[in-house]
Amino acid sequence: MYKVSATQLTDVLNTLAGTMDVFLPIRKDGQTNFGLYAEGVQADFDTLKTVKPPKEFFLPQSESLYKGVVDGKDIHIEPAAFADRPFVVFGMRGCDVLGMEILDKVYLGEPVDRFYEARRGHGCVVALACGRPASTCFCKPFGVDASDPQADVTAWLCGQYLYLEPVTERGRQLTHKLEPFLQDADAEDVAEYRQEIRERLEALPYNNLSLDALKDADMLEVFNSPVWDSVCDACIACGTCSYVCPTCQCYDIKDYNTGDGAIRYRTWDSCMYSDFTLMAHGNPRKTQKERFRQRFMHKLVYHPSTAGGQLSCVGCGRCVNKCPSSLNIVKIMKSLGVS
Amino acid sequence: MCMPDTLIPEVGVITSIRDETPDVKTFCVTSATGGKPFGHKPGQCAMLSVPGVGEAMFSITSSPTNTLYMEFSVKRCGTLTDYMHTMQEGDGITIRGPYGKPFPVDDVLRGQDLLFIAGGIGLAPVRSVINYVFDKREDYGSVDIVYGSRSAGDLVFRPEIEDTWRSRPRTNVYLTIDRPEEGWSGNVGFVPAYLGSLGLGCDKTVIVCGPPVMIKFVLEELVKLGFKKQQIYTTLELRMKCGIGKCGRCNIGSKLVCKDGPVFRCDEVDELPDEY
Amino acid sequence: MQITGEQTFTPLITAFCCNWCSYAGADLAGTSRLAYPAEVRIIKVPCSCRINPLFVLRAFQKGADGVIICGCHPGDCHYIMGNYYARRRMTLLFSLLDFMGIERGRTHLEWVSAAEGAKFAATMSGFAENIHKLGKNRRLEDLRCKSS
Amino acid sequence: MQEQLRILAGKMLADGRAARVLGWKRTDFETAPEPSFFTAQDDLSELVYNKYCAANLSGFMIGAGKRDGVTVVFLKPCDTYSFNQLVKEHQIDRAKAYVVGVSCGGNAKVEEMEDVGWLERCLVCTKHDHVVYDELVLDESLSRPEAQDRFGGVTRLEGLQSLERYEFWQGELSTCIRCNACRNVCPACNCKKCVFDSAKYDTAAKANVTTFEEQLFHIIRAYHVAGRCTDCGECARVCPQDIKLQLLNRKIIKDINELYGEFQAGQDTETLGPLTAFNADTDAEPSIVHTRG
Repeated sequence: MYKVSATQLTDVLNTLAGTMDVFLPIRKDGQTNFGLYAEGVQADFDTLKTVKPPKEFFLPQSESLYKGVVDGKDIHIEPAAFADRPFVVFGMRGCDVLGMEILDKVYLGEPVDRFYEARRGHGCVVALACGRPASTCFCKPFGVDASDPQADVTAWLCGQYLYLEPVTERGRQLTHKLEPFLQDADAEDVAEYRQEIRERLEALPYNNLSLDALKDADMLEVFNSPVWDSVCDACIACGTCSYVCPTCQCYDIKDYNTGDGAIRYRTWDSCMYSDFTLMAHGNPRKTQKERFRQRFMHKLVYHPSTAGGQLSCVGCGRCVNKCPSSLNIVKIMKSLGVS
Repeated sequence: MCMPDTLIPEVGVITSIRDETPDVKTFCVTSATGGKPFGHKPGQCAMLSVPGVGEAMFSITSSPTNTLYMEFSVKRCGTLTDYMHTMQEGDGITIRGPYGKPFPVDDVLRGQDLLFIAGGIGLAPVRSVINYVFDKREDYGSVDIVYGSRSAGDLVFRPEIEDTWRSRPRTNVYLTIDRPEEGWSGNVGFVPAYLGSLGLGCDKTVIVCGPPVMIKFVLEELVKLGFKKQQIYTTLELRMKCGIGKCGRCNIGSKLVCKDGPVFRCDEVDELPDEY
Repeated sequence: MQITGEQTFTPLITAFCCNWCSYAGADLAGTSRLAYPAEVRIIKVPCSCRINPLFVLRAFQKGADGVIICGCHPGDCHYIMGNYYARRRMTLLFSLLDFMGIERGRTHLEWVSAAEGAKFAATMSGFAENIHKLGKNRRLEDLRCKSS
Repeated sequence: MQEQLRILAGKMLADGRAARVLGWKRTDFETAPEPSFFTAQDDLSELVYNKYCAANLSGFMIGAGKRDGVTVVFLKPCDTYSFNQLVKEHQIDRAKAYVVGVSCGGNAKVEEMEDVGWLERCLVCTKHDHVVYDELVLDESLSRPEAQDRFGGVTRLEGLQSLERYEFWQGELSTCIRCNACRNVCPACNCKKCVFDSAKYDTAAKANVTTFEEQLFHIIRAYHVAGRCTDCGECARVCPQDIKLQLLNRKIIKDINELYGEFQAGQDTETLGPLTAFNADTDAEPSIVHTRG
């Protein structure tokens, strides 16, 4: 383990930015999102959760797949280039790191998504321990240790120092770049801080949710539960929950006519939208009840049944925080028996 | 250059277009350099697309034993299919695939007596299996084909049915249309009722495809006739974008139609939520 | 790149003209051999009130540097009052665009009758000159539509 | 007041005058009550009313009006304007609604479940009285936060240079994630098929692929509710990125007021809206935009 004096943080970031793109939380107009670091930009490591999850650096909200030109009877296809610039996402939280693992299973599973793979291959993740977890957090039930998040490098901002513990080879290469600033440190140095975090977590209302009720849940039983009839009454069918979710994976593919060919691109999509499954002959999910049910069935039942029981939720609490109608996944889990 | 992503299609060409019915055309597609774009199994699908218009999943209508080209029978019903119906021979079209799980033609279906039931454009995916079976006729038992549509003009592959299928050994073809019309001497009535009147034995393996409501009543009829759900295969369709199990919209419960389907055994479908 | 920019800049101007007055006015300008800038592309609409704000924005998106709307003089609308509605709508739209920092001169509305061929030509020339001065539309552009 | 509302709702359900009650339900967080339909008297213990009940329930009445029976709905003064506007647009079946006007002392802004002050809309509130109700449940003891100039923000922006305004809006809109929360929560945004959802146009993007699309979505949205927007402030409240959407709507309202006379959408159900009316003689020409200060 190493440590860097907090006063040298800017130098550390500038050094990194010299060789790669550095994305970190930046506060603007009262909201914090990950953004590109440049000299003079003030990082905001105090805000716990960014509005947009950092999955966007691996799965951008929109990305071009190819350009297609219809030229008389011929068609020309020009595939978009794969990402080739190294970058680091600095300050991801433990929940978001777990979110990436869940996305990996989808996008790195056969057939591998090459666009995602290229970004994953060029991106390094520095995970930051959560000094002040919030009342909407519930990552512990999903196996996240917010005091010791595992990524390429684990970091703690504690006292006057930034502590860095490289975990993977890529992480070691990253810390190697920072050698001039590094001092040796010991795991003991952050032990007290970690203990503080764990104590704070214990005091949170959702920290000790038991997900047992969802283990081996019977798909049809949950699907046909009367719970769904009323639980979505307040849902306004926006995509906020999906777009702030670090595990929502669904995408849409669309064409945009530029006047000089068409760009085929993909964008994040939400199963809450009415056109998600709309076909020429109708929609198998006719009302918001079915769409709402789909989102939570996917996270709590469908995904676990194909991913060895792993739920497609990481307890980041963004949906709890941001839903315009105060709906969220905890409410749904509780109505399905989670306590 | 490393391997392109699966979402990047190959450019193919439409070599011929055949009118099947007033709103169904069959498109023959090859690679730009000739020959089939890729191999496939009966029941599998491919993504066809025209840049700037859209992309959609279609079942491959031709049999894998056809090594020269692929056929797609397409009903005019949406943005892309409307456009495709205006296309000409020689026009380019992009294609990627093959996608999905095929009918188990080389194991479960081998040696079995087969009963094919289709309604309307639902014959398109089934045709791939039928022609595969006919090309390897000695590997399979008897073949019964029950096919119905709204009117005689809406029956697809009519010349092939009359000229080829009817004359195959150990084969019976039963056609029906919904309402009587002049010049039609065959059966009139819906497929499920016709099916019940044919006196077919229930020791056959069934492949059924058609509009959801037809499938529902056909299944009821089959069960009444003594068939077990394990004997019945069907092929489903939902909206798809990627075709490779990632975009997340074609799921029925935990199964993805593009990846775990489109071919399902009916007892498997029974275990899934009723949302298709 | 910038050296050639201003000198070779040929603006693209979209003119929405109502079928009954302004389009006929454009016709008259043509048959009277009155010159107006070639970069003006006319889109005929049944009435100035047919113009949806989306039309205006889409014109900018697809590459227009200026959008001008022409309709019958107040009181002369073929549909009695279409241009009165258009007048309010476009006032609010232009004001909103201005509020969002889009240059004021890029949007304009002018009443041109079927008999005003000369006014049509003069209006278009004046508008084109203004757009020339403003330069390329950057604030309401869609980079995907700029050919590389 | 909460207790009065529970009693009133209970009576309405008990004597069969109402099939359901639309109110706010208690959740795990006091600061985040959920809009909810109550059909059973037993559930009314979950009905809450406090300064966190910010959700405007008028929009839900469009759907409720299509269900059988009367729906009791609790509306704060500003919500009644939205309700009235929807009645005017024939979106709400007035006969199937029993409007209970409730007093409001302003709603709190909530971040991470914590009360961080007042919602901006409550600081500039001008809609102090209910414009439609069947019954009122008032609490005279509630006091509102000190009022600020409603158009102050708009005026400040108007005073900037064009490029500064452009940069301000680029900064605001570039954070938009196109979640559609502003559109879907808006009582005035009730088109069955929004142009931004229609597959017929390539405006139906699900992400702002370019900066143009950020502008397009918000300009068209603001414009489409022009003359119908009551300034209820729900769009700004629900925006996950805190984009100052109210400024767009208020700019249009301010223009309408200045050019066509004072107008408050939802004030009544008869007056023609400013964009469905005109004055042949006095309306300004659009060039006024170019010539005024």
